[in-house]
Amino acid sequence: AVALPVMAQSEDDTLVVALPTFSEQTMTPWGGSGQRKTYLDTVYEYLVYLDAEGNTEPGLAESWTVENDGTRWTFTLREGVPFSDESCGTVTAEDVKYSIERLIAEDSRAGPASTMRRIIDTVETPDERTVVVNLSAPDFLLDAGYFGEAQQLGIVCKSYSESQGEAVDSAPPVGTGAYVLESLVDGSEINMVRRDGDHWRVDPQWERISFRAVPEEATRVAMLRAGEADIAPVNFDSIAGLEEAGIRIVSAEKTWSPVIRLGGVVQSDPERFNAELPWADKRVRQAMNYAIDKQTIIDELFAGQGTVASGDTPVAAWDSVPPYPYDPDKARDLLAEAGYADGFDMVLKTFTTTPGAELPLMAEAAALYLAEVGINATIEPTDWPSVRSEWTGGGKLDFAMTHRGFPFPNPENGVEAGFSERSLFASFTSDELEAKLASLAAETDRAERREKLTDIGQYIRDEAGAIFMVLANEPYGVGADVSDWSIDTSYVYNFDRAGKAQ
Amino acid sequence: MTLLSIRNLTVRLGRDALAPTILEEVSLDVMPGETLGLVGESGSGKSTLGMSVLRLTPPRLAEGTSGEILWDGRDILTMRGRDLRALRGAEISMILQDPMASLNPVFSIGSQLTEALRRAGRSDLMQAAEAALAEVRIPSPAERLRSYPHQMSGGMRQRVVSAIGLAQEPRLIICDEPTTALDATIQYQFLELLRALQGAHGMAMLFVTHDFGVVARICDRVAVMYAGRIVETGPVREIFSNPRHPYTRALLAAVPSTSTAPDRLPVIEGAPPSIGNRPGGCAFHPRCPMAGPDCQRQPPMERLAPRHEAACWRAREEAAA
Amino acid sequence: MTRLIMGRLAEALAALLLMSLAIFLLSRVTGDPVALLLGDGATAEDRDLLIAQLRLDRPLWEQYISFLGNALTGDFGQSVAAGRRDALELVLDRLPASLSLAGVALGFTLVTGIAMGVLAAITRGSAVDLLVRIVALLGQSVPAFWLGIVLIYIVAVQWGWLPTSGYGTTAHYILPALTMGTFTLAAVTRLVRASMLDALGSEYIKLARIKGLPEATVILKHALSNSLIPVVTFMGAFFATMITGAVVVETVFAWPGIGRLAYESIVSRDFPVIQTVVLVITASFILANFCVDMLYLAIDPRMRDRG
Amino acid sequence: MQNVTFRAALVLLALFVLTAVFGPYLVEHDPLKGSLRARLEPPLWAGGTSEHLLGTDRLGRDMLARIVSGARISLTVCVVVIAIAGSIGTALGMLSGYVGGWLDRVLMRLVDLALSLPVILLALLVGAVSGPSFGNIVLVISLVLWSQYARMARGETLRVKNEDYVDLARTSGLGHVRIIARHILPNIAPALIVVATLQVGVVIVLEASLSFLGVGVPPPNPSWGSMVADGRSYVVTAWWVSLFPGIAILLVVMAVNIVGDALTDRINPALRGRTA
Amino acid sequence: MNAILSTHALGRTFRTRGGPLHALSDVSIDCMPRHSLGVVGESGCGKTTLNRLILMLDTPTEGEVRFKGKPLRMLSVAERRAYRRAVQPVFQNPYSSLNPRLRVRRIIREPLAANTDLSGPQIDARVDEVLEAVGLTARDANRLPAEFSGGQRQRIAIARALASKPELMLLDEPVSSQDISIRAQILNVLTELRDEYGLATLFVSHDLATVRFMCDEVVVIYLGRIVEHGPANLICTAPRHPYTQALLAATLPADPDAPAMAVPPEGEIPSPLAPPPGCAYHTRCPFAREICRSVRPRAEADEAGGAVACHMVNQGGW
Ligand SMILES: Nc1ncnc2c1ncn2[C@@H]1O[C@H](COP(=O)(O)OP(=O)(O)OP(=O)(O)O)[C@@H](O)[C@H]1O
Ligand SMILES: Nc1ncnc2c1ncn2[C@@H]1O[C@H](COP(=O)(O)OP(=O)(O)OP(=O)(O)O)[C@@H](O)[C@H]1O
Ligand SMILES: [Mg+2]
Ligand SMILES: [Mg+2]
Repeated sequence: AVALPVMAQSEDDTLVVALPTFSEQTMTPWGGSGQRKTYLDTVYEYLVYLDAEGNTEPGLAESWTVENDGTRWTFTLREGVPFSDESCGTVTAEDVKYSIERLIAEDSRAGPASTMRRIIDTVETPDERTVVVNLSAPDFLLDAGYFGEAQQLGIVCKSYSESQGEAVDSAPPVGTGAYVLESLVDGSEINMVRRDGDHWRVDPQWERISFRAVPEEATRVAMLRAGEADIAPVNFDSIAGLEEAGIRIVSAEKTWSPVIRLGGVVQSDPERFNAELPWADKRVRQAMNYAIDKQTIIDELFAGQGTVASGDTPVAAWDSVPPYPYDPDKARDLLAEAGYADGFDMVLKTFTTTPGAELPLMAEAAALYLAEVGINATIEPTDWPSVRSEWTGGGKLDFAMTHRGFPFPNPENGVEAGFSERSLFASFTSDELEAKLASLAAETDRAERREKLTDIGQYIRDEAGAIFMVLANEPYGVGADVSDWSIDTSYVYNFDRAGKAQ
Repeated sequence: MTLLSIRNLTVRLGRDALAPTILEEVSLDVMPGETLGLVGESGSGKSTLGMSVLRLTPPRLAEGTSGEILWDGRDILTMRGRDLRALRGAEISMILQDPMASLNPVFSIGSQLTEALRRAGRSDLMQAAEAALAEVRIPSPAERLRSYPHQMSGGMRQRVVSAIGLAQEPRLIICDEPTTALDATIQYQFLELLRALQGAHGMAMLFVTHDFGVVARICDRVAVMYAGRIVETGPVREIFSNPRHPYTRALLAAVPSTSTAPDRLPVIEGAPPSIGNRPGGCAFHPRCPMAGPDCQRQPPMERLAPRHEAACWRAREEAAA
Repeated sequence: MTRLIMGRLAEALAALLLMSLAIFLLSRVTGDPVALLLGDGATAEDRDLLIAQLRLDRPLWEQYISFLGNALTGDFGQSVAAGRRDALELVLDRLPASLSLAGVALGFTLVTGIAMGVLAAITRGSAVDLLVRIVALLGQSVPAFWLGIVLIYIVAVQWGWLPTSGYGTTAHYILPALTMGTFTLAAVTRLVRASMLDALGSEYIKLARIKGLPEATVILKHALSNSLIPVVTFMGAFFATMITGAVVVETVFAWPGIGRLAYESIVSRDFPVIQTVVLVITASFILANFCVDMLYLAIDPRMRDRG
Repeated sequence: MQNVTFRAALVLLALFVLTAVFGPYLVEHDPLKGSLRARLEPPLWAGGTSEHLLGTDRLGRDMLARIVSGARISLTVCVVVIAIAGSIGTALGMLSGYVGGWLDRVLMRLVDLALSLPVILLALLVGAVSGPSFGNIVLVISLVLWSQYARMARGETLRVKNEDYVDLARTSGLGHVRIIARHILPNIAPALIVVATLQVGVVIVLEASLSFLGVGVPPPNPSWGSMVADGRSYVVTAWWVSLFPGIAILLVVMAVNIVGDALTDRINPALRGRTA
Repeated sequence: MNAILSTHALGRTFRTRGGPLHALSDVSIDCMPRHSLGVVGESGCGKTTLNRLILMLDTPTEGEVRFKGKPLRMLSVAERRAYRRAVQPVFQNPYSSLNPRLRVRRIIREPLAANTDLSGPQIDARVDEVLEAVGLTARDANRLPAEFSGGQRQRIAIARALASKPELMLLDEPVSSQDISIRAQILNVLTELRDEYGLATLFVSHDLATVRFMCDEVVVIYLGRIVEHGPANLICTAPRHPYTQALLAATLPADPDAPAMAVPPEGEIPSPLAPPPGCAYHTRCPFAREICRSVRPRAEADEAGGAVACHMVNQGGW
């Protein structure tokens, strides 16, 4: 805990961002999930940035190269980027090495920690400005992926972090970003203030950014309407009303993928394959995909902000895979073929996450459509930890769940997480798919890899590895005081680049 | 010269003219310095009469009250806030039946007593309070001022209540069965105390009771009530030696005594009527051994002797019999 | 007096122990935080590693005993979710916000409830009485979250009089306290009205009137002082309702209190924090009840002479 | 005045019960079926169609049908909770008051503890254990409410126990069970009925709060509480989604309270205000 | 002739917050067949406690109660049933002694069903019989207590006691809550029934006059102890214990010309928690001497068949 907030002090200069949660409310990149990037990104910076099209741009790393079939990366650091704490000086290779090693340490709570731990072999610092990362498996996308702006490898000051010891997670963060922590109220407010002097990367227009934790969406919407918040994530159903009230909606495009995952179909693992389930039959899975009018769901529940999905995570390589059309008759035929002409009963578990408040609603909507073809889905609301531990606990699952598909920094890792037998989170595999994945992992040619990835996407789609629903946007309400602000891709919030209306 | 004069006091359960009556056409005079006993069985309206004089009846009964209650020629029933407050405590005071309930449990005796004394314009409140307690013969009064009601016995509390009642030296004190809750020996002491205090202050007393022994002990005059009406009034000796209303007579006979032990007590058959289904005419006639057809009509109050009145068609016959 | 306090203390300990056991067991069977902390794409090895780190691999009773032992030394463990922060510190950081809100809400409820109760009692049977009771009932029939949101929209958004949410200035207290207090308002009003009616019909009020005291003194001093005794009896329960309502109200108004912390820690299965929060809440109830007892002694002389 | 309100309240309650029992047969729409194309349609007088008199909810389900079938669910929750909490609380309270001594002290401490349970947290935990289900809600709410019956039953038992007819029954050699069944229970029942009446509102509102936190009556079954909770995001844009079930709750709670108060006045004025 | 019921040095001490409370000490009385014994004393002197001990609603801390010579705690199950039939109480408050939820028939049946082997129709017949005996009608059996006045309720209570054909009726202030006119009716009913059924009665009251009317013999209790005991007419005309005298003086006759009694009562009744040593009455007794403050007087029987526990009387002191 730092000092109390300086309330209402020149609100005009403060960009107020109302967030559903501060997640763990810790201040180190490794201290928790990527959801904290909302506020941490104003403090920490990354080696590599992305432009609006998703192309890489130099960040704290001025340049970088990849060698050895994608297993050896060399980063050359920008010179003279100062940390916010004077004692830390400027960013050195040691700081970067420390940041990487800390992020993949065993006690790291960062989302990608385990995957990164598996692929990163050693980190070397031949000189002050050079960092060499040796991988144990090829990764051609490390720059845009795990080391990039959309992920959690924020660069910290080694000496400062070490001096703080265990307390570093809650100590004021020291990074190279344009803002520093000014004050915070536990669980309620995190206030950042602009650093003195010019910043090498951005030119922040707001003197302060105040993050407020506001779990209730209706309250966030009220804050936007009352002008108390400048930016806040909102539900799709609030969009129309907000726009009417003159609030702009800015969306992160196709950043998440609401989906219905089917349990018990990790076919290559006898422990996790439940052959008794109706949907152990591919035709049933396909029927379920045909049965749901996803476009209507998008139009009505997602305010049109999304497209029908053909996969269960947002992967660019799968854009070419055609989604299932809405065809209830075909669904009935397939069900009949599979011996379920009279349908069957199933349990559909659902929960809300932040963001992802629409999942239960989507589940109910899906159930309405499934009922039309005779499938009687009982909705069981629960919470994320419960389903998640049930899902990862292994065993023959016999239910389906709504899920929020995340964009992975490296789509290949994403595919592995969802569809490889090795992953605890796997929802579907088959021996054929395992073989395809193995061939992908062994492939060292960039173009070939992309080809194989697309092929995997097509395979999962044809096998109906899940009930693919939506590739959805993530809408934010933006008040009139903010001139230009955009989210390029998921997890890149750009609050330090928010413009200020005159 | 009467102190208090009640004229045709009728109290109904509410404004409605058809509502049941608790008191009907009650007329009563209290002379300065005298003790008037008001006897009657439970529910006959004694308390309602006492409360009406101080305008302490609950709103529903207050709405249904008519008649006059004259005090110094002014009608108490038409008095408003300030006048009423000036009347209460200072002119007319009252001692209630239940010594356990009539003191506020959360304030000390001293504070409850001084409240009354302050109104009497006393400045030396503590000394005055002490003196007031001493007057009602409470031992070590100074310490007692700090006590709370629950720390005292029933008899002591009743004495505190009388000290409060007397604090402003009223000219009339109404006692509503102040001894019913007390033990025999304590009741005896309290009655003696009241008599002494009355003598010392020269005030009049309206003493409500259902105990003829008490009446005999302390009253100068008696009014007997039955079913909301006064059926007989007279000097205490007259009433005891020569009761004229059959009800009075029956009541007196029904009281057991320590001096004789008859095999059977003379009884009045039946029970007093509950309010709301009182018989028409003389309310006592269904239980009366002497009732005749004329008893269907309400008998007027009739003077039988200079200060003796009764409301009975047979009152004179009876005297002859 | 000392006996009373010792007795209370023993009861408090027993209650805390019981509560800790209940919460411990209940929280352990709800799944563990591991699944939540594991990154996507984690493997079985990653999971085992984490379980060992969090010492969730040891038998339940052993976990409980060590929790108890540590708790005795003031160590309630570290938050699993919030970056190894000291659980007790985390909870205590949030406690003042909750207590002050509950305090303000309680104050609001008591003041309004007592005023309304007295008003209803002295105008018994009238339209005012009916109105007061209906207004009080309204509060009891509206779910707090809904009332909160509606209040935010009307008072903060439409009229712009108060901030929608958040914590900091006096103005921030008004809407949440109103929302929180409205539910118990009916109970207080009802209670005060009833006990006021009892008091007004009592003999000591008659005596007060017989003394010729002004009506205001009769009502505000003699009747009210007695009517407050039952209110004091129920105050502990009111406080409990408030703190319980905190989960909802704090969520709606983005109030950084323990109610929300508790909710969040349950959602993230942050065992040490859940345990600490519940114990702290229970302890504060016990403390509140103790204060109520003391208040009782102060207000009702009859109690002072017992035991 | 009092009488008019009392009668109105009774009529309202009767309507509530009738709706709960027969309502679902009277409305034409299925409360569980909707059409996404017809979602959030306003009520008839606010620009909607006669198809959906009170409009539709966020999945295009008919509000009227949902409110009507919600009556049944809310009533069932109330009845079951009150039956469970009532019988447990009454049994323990009677035992406590009748036996007295240390058992009384222990049980009453337990009641105090139950009163200071952070109910909602417990509900969340229980909800997290096994997911929100009808059973869980009933369990959790009962867990909170039994203590009120226990308190009332104990107090009343103490009162009745001191009545002479109980002593008389003992002098006749009646066993404890018979005394409790014949002399105590019938005489404490009115007070408990009053508590039960007044708790109807508490149960409905509590269930709503649990729905808000995601552990209420599970969808798609409508309870009034969960409908209000669902509608909270539409307070401005589609007010009817939460307002109508809210009004339904309001009317019922108001009615039961008025009836409860009147019952108290009739049965035992000394209990006035000491309940719920 | 043997006593139906007798108490032997009966005592009951309550443990209270304020310390031991001696509600009743060393009380020995005999209830002989067809005989009526009165117990008088002021509030809190232990009258009800005595009643409850006899009714087995409470257990004595000293001494014992005997039924036809046999201590109550030694009674067999059958004897206990017989005892419960033989000894029947009527309590003071007719409102509290009838269960408001039961019809009169059920109320009266209760002791019969529990303690006799009568069949259903026999019981019903008995109910009608006793109702008529107390001046009610068989029709009243199907009504609820709320439909009756206080006096009628007390009659129902008496009918209930009468139903099992008792030998002894325990009457705990059965008329003190009644109005004068009703009081006389009940007293008459009781005396009539007593004579008709040959009942023994133990009549507890705070009013000497009522006791005089009802009883042959009177026991006077002060602070839990018997102070005087003797024939009713003697106690009420020539009391010897100063307390009895004070009590008599305080029992005001309905006669304005009656002379004031010689020994008016003084002082407060001491708390039973801290009873005065020696003779408990010495704090209020105008004749108290040194010995009264330290030595507790023993009751000594006299020629009139009574006994007085007073040093002064027994030593012919005054
Ligand atoms: N506020 C009231 N509402 C209805 N009835 C009332 C009210 N006050 C008194 N009564 C009725 O009026 C009658 C007379 O009552 P009151 O108290 O004056 O009698 P009482 O002679 O004092 O009786 P007691 O000797 O029992 O004190 C009773 O039947 C009583 O029930
Ligand atoms: N259960 C009990 N616990 C403690 N003290 C008791 C208990 N029952 C009676 N007492 C005390 O014992 C004493 C005798 O009480 P008891 O009821 O026998 O008196 P009583 O003569 O019947 O009085 P009353 O005329 O008021 O009915 C009183 O001081 C009373 O307070
Ligand atoms: Mg009276
Ligand atoms: Mg008694």
